[in-house]
Amino acid sequence: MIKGSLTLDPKIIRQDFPIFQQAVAKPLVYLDSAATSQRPSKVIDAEMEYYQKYNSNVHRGVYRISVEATEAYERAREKVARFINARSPKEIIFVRSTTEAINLISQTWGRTNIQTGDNVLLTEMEHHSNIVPWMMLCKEKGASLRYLEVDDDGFLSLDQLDSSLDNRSKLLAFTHASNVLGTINPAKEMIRRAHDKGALVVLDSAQTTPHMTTDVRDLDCDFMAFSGHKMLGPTGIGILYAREEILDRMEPFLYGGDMIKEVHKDSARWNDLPWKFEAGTPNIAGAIGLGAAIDYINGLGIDQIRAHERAITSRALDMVQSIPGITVYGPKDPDKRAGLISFNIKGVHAHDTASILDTHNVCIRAGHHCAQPLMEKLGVPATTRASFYVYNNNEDIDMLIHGIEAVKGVFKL
Amino acid sequence: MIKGSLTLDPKIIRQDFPIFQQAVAKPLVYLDSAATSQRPSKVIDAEMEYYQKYNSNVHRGVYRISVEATEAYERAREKVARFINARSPKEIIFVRSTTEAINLISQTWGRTNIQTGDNVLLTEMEHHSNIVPWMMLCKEKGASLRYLEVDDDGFLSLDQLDSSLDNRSKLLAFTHASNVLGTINPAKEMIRRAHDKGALVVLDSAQTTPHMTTDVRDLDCDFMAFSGHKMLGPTGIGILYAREEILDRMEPFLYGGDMIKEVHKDSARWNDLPWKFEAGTPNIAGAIGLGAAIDYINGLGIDQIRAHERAITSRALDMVQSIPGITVYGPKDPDKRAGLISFNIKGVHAHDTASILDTHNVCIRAGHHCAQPLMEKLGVPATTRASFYVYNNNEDIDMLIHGIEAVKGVFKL
Amino acid sequence: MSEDLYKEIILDYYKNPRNYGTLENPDMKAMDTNPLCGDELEMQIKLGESDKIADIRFNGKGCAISMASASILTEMVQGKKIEDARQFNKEELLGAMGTPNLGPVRIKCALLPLKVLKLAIYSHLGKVLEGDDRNL
Amino acid sequence: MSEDLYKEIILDYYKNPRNYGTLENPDMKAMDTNPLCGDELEMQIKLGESDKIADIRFNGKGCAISMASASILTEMVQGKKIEDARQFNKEELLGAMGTPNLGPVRIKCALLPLKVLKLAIYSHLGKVLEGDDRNL
Ligand SMILES: Cc1ncc(COP(=O)(O)O)c(C=O)c1O
Ligand SMILES: Cc1ncc(COP(=O)(O)O)c(C=O)c1O
Repeated sequence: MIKGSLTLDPKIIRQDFPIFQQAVAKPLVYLDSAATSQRPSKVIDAEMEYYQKYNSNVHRGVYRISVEATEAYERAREKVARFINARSPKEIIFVRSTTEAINLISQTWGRTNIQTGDNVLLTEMEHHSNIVPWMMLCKEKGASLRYLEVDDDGFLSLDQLDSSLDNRSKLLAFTHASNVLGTINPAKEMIRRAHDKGALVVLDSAQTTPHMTTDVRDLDCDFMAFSGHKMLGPTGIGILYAREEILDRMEPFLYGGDMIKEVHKDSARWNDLPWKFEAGTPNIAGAIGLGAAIDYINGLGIDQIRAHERAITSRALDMVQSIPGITVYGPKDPDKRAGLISFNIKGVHAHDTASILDTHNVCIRAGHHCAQPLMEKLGVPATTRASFYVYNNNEDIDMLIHGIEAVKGVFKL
Repeated sequence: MIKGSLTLDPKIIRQDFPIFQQAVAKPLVYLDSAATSQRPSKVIDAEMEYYQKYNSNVHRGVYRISVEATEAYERAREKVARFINARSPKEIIFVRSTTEAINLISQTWGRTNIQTGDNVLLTEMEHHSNIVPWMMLCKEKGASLRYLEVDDDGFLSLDQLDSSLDNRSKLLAFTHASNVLGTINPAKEMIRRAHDKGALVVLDSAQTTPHMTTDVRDLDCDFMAFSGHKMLGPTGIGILYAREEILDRMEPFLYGGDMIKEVHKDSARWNDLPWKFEAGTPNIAGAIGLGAAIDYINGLGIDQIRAHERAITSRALDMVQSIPGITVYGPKDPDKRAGLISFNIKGVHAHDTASILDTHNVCIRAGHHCAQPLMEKLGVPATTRASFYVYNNNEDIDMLIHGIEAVKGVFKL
Repeated sequence: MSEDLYKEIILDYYKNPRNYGTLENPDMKAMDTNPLCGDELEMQIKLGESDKIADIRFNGKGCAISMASASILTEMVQGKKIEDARQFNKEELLGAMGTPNLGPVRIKCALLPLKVLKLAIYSHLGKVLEGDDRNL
Repeated sequence: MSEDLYKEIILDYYKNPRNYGTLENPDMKAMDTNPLCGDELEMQIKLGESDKIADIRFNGKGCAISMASASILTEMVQGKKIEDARQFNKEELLGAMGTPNLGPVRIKCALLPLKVLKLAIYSHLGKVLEGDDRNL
């Protein structure tokens, strides 16, 4: 591939995203897809179609539009199952977000399976969503929390993984890709090693499922969590994947309508999978929208998306690093990183960088990115982060570079 | 008011709801708003506008569209607070649904405050969402569950309330209106009596907040739960209200991003209210849509909505009851019931009734309505239920009656 | 779904159920609920020579679809070897009822009797539902 | 928000913070974090005669807005009675910074120093934040 040429044509892709079609003085340079992505018309239309044509509750309705809603909702589940190569749609639980999915695991499987003296292994690059639930579980149970270190290049050590796991290690929970460093972790290999030591594995794929092939059977993870809103889908919908035999043995998380088979005054019997874990009216429109997002991604091709982002990231890395006074965090090799770059300008706080970039219509995130332990490790209070998706193009990177120069100008650097 | 004349004009109101504007052979007779309501264009448009114009994550973004999203999200919270007359938006927690709200209470406040030997008082007319969480909590804690009985007319007895509460009664949890019988419970009086005995109160207002004035300060409830999707809002968004001093003392429910102030490797500090209870990316579009639903309801006037539904219900009650072979459940006085009617046709199972009504495009619910203990009390496996909202009109009732006659025809009754 | 879901055959079986009732000392039995409506259905079976279904009864409460389905199913498997009954598939049942297009909700009513029959047989064989039967 | 958020005054205070540092044996102090970015800020105060603020210092890490705000705030309350400092309102501070329209996110950076100051004073008085101060 010629340097600078892109696999997908963002000019065409951007036409699918209404936000880029707004008439505004300056074009929107959206570089914050790791926080939340934009949504294509197909996703918005799928939600609208539900609201306008067959709006009704699912599962219990006998009438036509309710049957349609039920079918659309369950079809979305099947799309998710196929997208991550699950064995069955029963392994797909609709939740609100990655965060809810991980809390569900810790509060059900965790409460039952983690005992005093056990340990849970995390890494220093986890998002708060994959730290605090385990911290609180370990506190409640008298178990201990261990962290795999991140080295200076932003990588985890497999040797340290082996030496950290012992016969009281019940769980390894880690992110497939760091939302700060971009590091793509060797998930399959890490999972294999954890299984060798008898630990189960929670994979936080919030930053990878939207951007590259995720195959739960090949990865062999026991649990996986990701969010619809980071993969072109609506807000308020996320996925917990778990192996069926684990879900079968797990206690429910929330109790109420739809998750039961029978309720009497002093006893209840749970519904079959996956509904046992979906109490109350779910986010029906959200699930249907997520199904449409997956169709859209499949239409482009997830490998094409990864190749596109790799090209953008590679170019951005080169250009950002060549600016004097800039520190870039994480791996230097674009093959080893997801489509995002965290950096700091010497003498300028991340927030100020983001504020000034905003005056150039460049949307970039500043802060701790919900990864404060990693910030402590890096020795900075915050970083600025640019993150990419299918709709980003070379001009976006040019605007970023231009904006960084403007920041240096304001601060007279 | 002249019998049969309506306070609001459904012909005009229906124009606001796209689903009634679809070109279909037979008009949609939607009589299942107690399960989920239809959504007006204003709500759908508010969600679309977010997705199309300022789609981004909330709270942590420095750039313009993220600031807009944050403001819109927090403005929605203020609208909810004003709508139920909360003291402050801090008392409004966005959750997925009534079900999640009640589970949140039971798993945080409940786990801390219910001890062995305590009791929790429910009523026989509760929805599974307001039974099973308490059943499981009581089982976990060695506490007992008590049920206030429903009498033959569908009412609770205040005397029995007094005699059921003792000094180990920590909580009364009940529904403001039954989703099966329609009974509107005297919530303010019940709350006063529970408080007199030292119990806190959870009010399930899923069936009332959409339809009549709800004033948490006047009611003086400690907790309240309701769902956006039953009040013209999107799916996937619901509300937990609780008094600020209670929320202040409560442990968080889910852990992760946004609900923290600080995270270190082995400790964390929680964020201020209300965010302490909102871990992870929330349903941003859903909250904004709910805000628009409240605007729409305020535009019509909640008292007008109640009057309209009362008129429809009164007419429907008269007409349904006059059909031979029909049993109607719940209070006979339309002033004492919400806008819904449950009934059975002698010799016909509720499901069959609903299926045949469906062939006439009449959408009606059949089943246990997630209230199996009440079904046991009524001695029926299921009922059919017609429920009403602002967009229903007299013709809808006529179609219902016509459909019931058709059912009797099919079954040769 | 249309009104002719309620064909004569369904209505006839609903009003005059065959094999409704209970057996004394059945060799197999099982019960399950339709979570949609709370309907309960039980099946009881007595085995005869060479593992054939000698007698079969169902009881419970339900809609016309599930009651007719239970009646029809019991008639169809009566006299069958239990292995053949275990392999009985839903298409056959729906065909016999004359209702191939029930839709995803009402089909659960029609298939509940088949699920309960299979539960009885599998548990008699000391097994749990497998293959397509897991999705009934 | 526009680039001239970063007026000379902000940049000057950011690059040359006044009253940055710590005090020995302060009479009051408090610390808080901005959850948006994790920035921490501490304020320390020494009281002089008739309950006036004799000396005030802040420390921590933060953006230009919060650092400038802290500097400006300490200058403004120096010499004030603690009751007057308790009543000091955000409009005054934002006015002095010349940045009335910060937007809801960046305003938290500007107001963090004021919140920390109030936390110090209220806890010195044995109270918790009340009224508008609870929403800082
Ligand atoms: C009285 C009552 N409580 C709770 C619920 C549960 O609401 P949701 O499914 O939105 O959680 C319902 C709705 O079915 C209801 O009618
Ligand atoms: C690696 C990682 N895990 C978890 C999350 C949390 O996702 P959500 O806010 O959708 O729950 C994020 C998103 O910020 C993330 O980047």
